[in-house]
Amino acid sequence: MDLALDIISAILLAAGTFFVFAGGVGVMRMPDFYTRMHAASLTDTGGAALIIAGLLLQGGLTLAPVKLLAIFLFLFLTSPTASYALVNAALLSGLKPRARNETGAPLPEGEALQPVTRLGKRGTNTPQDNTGKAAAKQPAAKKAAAKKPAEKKPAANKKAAKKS
Amino acid sequence: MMMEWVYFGACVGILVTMTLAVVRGLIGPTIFDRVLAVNMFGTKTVLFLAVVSYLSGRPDFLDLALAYALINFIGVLAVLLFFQSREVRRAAEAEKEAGK
Amino acid sequence: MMTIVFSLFLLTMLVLVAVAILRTENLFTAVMLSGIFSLLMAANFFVLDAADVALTEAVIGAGISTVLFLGALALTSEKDRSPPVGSWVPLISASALGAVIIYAVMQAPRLGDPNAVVHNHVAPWYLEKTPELIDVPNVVTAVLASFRGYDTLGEVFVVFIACMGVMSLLGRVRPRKDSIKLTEYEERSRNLRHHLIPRIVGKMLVPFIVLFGLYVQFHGDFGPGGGFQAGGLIAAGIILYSLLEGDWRGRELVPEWFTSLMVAMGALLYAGVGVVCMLKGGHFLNYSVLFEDPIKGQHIGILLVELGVGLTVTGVMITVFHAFARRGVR
Amino acid sequence: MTLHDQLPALLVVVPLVTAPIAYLLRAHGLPWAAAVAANVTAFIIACALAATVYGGETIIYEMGGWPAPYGIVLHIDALSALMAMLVTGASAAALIFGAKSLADEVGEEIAPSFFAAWILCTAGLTGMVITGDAFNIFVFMEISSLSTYILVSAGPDRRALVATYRYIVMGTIGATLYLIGVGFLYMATGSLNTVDIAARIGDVTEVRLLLVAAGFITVGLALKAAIFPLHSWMPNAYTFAPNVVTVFIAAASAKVSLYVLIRIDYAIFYKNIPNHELQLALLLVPMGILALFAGSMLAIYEKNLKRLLAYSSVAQVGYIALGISMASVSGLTAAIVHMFNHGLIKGGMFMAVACLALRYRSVNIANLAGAGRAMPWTMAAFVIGGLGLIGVPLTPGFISKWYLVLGALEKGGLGAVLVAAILLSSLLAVIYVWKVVEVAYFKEPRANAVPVEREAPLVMLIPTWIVVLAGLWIAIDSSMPVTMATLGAETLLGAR
Amino acid sequence: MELLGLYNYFVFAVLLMVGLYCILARTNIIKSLIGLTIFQGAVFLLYISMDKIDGGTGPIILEGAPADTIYANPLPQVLILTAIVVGISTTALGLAVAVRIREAYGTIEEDEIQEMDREQ
Repeated sequence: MDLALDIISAILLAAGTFFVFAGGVGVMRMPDFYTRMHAASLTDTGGAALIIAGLLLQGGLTLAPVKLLAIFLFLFLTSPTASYALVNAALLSGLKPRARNETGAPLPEGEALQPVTRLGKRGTNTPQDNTGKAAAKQPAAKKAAAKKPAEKKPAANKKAAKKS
Repeated sequence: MMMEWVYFGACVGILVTMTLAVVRGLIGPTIFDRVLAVNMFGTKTVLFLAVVSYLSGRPDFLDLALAYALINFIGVLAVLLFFQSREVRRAAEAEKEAGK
Repeated sequence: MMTIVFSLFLLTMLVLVAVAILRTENLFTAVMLSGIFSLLMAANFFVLDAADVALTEAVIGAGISTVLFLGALALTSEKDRSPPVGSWVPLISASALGAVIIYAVMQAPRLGDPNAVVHNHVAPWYLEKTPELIDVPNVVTAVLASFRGYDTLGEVFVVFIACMGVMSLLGRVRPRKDSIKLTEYEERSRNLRHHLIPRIVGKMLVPFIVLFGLYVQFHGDFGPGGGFQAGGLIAAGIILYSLLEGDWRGRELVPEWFTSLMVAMGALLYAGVGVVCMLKGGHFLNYSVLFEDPIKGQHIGILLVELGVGLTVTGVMITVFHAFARRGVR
Repeated sequence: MTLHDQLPALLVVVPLVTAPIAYLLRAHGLPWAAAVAANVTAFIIACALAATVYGGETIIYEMGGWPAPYGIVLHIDALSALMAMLVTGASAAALIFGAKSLADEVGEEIAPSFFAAWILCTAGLTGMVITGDAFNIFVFMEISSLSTYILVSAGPDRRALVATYRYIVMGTIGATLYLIGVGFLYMATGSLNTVDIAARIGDVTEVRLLLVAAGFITVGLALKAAIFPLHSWMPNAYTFAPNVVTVFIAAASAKVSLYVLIRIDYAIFYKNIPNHELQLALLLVPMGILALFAGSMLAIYEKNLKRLLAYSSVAQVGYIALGISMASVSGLTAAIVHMFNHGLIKGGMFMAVACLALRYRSVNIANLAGAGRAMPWTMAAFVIGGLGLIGVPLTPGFISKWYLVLGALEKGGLGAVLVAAILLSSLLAVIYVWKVVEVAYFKEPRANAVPVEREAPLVMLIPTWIVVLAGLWIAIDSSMPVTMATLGAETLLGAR
Repeated sequence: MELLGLYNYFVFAVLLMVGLYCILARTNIIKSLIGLTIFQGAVFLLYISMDKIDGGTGPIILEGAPADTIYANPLPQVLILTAIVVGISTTALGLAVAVRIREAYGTIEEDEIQEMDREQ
């Protein structure tokens, strides 16, 4: 029984580590901030869940599984929220997703000045797709993100006008 | 004994990922990439600590991992607020320019 | 063996990050990297069996310190305009320092050497006598609060002074932003209320963070934790609330007079326990005289003293954060 | 335990407990009153302790009731009692003196934290003086330095902020270097108690660790004490701090770091590192001589009176460093007595400066023309202090220089050079003191200057003259500091 | 292997150098303060490296732990616990001063401040 548990938890841990590592590679290799965020945020949650599940099976002292569950809950809640907050901040500050149009030429407003990588060359992504990926987990994120820059500038301008 | 090696392997895997995150933090290129790196690094540290506390046979040290998870979140929100206030400052500066 | 592998990874990253901090010209980047630096440091402490220190470094170094740096950055500037090449003095003094240290540490005992002098004098006494004299499982807490309680008392006063200093520096000119009606955009820039998801998730977490802080406070005798860590965590909870709802709402939740009172009362509680010990005929901070049974006296003494530490640290961290946040948009 | 047994702890505990209370007092004048009460009490306790140890015994007080290498002990002998008297006395005198001036300079809003910081500064300095634990010194050093930062930053000029910032950076580097030194000591001996370290250090084979530990501790403390090339933070901090704060920190703060330097170097390293005298001399003699000349020259060319006195402090610290480097009873006695006397002299002079600043609203020497006639008592106090800096007989400065010359003469050939340096720098002191006297007594005030007719208020004059007279009394009957310093020097060098 | 056992101390030396250089060479106040935290962090590393014993574990004595368990040295941990708090206190104070300097001078570059003071 113990051995079986051990094997299951070993598999879970290995899978989790793989996910985590894949996320790390993604963060290194992806062409721009939004795609990197996509790699990081998905594997952050998934890998963490697997690793913690692996540890849970090992039991340990009485309080340990409770704490593990708490950690899992925390990560599960905070990690996507943090990703959302970050993407939102990036969009607010005017960082445009790097993207290509239908013909494969880069869009003029692409800001991430990375050497073109294989992923980037596929060239089918439209800007909308790109943001959509990052914010896919939270529909509201997309809405908020799309709305913010539009309403921010007028507000700032209005203020400027009033003061001067 | 087998489990220890599994833990050890997991630790090394997480450590390598942490290194990747650090490298991303170092090369940027945008500041958001750096924040992303910090956030990711924090999450990986949580996992690392959790696994190490099992590896060393002291699961009572899981408190630490919990605390890290919390702190990490607060850090990201602080960054978000910082970006907002920066926008305001920029607007104010633009206004000053316009005033001249 | 494993420790060495982990240390190799962590320490090498530490050096990389430190050099990157030195080289970057963007202060925001430097602050982010110093957050990573603290996390790395903390992970390294954990690998070296110093769980209490790792917790403190994570909460205070990586958490509160980063928040304070960001608060200060928002009030100053983001660009480091240092001239790229300065005088030779820093380079020479830094290299001399490094050379001297490397010269010395060649004679240091290797990491984890059980025959090192530090492990064979004083320290074994603590490990051996703590169960007998104080009877708390966490030896670090025993040494911190009782054997070297006088140091910790000094420490509480150090944070107390820092709080007073920040208040006297940043509280002097009261920005009248609170009374004037803020423009919509200005007001928005000081909270995260319009970010629905972080706001809801964050507010949900606040009570749990405070609860966890209390757990760390009162569980410090048995596991890693104690007043410093708990103070940092509870303050982090309040700071989270202030970030989400705006700092003025944070100040409504814990008003300034209240935090000031906490700070002063925590310090007084610690010193007061010592004075009571004196009145009962013992030495200053000798908790054994508090009760008939010296061990019970030690327990109560440590509990009260840690409470004092927790109160002061919580109050100080909240006050300092609010002092920066209140300085507001200029 | 009787009250008398508890005195060592009370010396620190009374100020510590008063500080939070003072911080909570919001009413006008109350924080100041609390600070005065705490400091006067501490001064009385210090005097009582000094009376107890005057015969040469040592008081050991175990904090928390834990015995020496495991717990922290307070360690009080003649030397530490003398220093405790200096610190608490200077603090109490400056506070009483500053009743009016502080109300003027320090805003109502920050008064509670200002006075609480002042109390804690005293507590930190006395804590450093009486503790017998190397790490505990660090903790109390931080208490005293952090509170000094607050005191300095309360200065009216915006330059006070920059001075505070430099002070923070340099002070923290100094404290951290000290901490590294203690770390190496701990690594080599496994203990933190100074007596225990001294007992165990003989068995240590890793000489490099000890050497480097000694180096770090010395440099760290030299930075805190502003010995010459490491003094850069000090002149501006003295100049832009509120006048009364300058009185206090000039009289007490740097001296305590020097005291710790003496204590650790002699109690721990001197007996156990071969040729430590030579190393100390190699480090401190050049630093001391450079300090004498550089400090005096900078003072001669300085136009701001407060900064002039600050540079003069750099020079005077040079004398103390020379005394320390001699590693003989007369040299150490000279160093200790000079710490005490210089505290008195500089305290008195800065008090006079504060009086001048109150009336003239400026500390530029050029603006003080005619002060000799307008404020005769203040200027007389200043001149007596100036004579003390020069080392004229019948002033306290003479006593310490006398011992210093005696110590130097014991050294033979090198000693003659030292004597020449001491005499030459005294001549330089004549120049910079004369510069002030000339303007104050012999120059007509500028036509467009606002004429100052009134002498400083009595609340300020009386404490100033008490300090000046105490200095003169010490000059005539120097038995108290000299006995205690000799006792201290003999204990430190004793068990060689 | 011998040198590997001293790796912690070498890193300590390097961090001290980086920290000191950052403090002294950079004229930006906040950058210097970050350097100060690195400088202090290095010292924490020195102390904590001393507390490790091979095969040891954190110094929390649990009931039921085998009698021959080796515990790490608690003393350096206590010292550093206090030192960390000193560090954050200094940093907070330094940052507050930096904010005030920025308000008074409009810059946080030391060389520019020096120039302004000279003009005065």
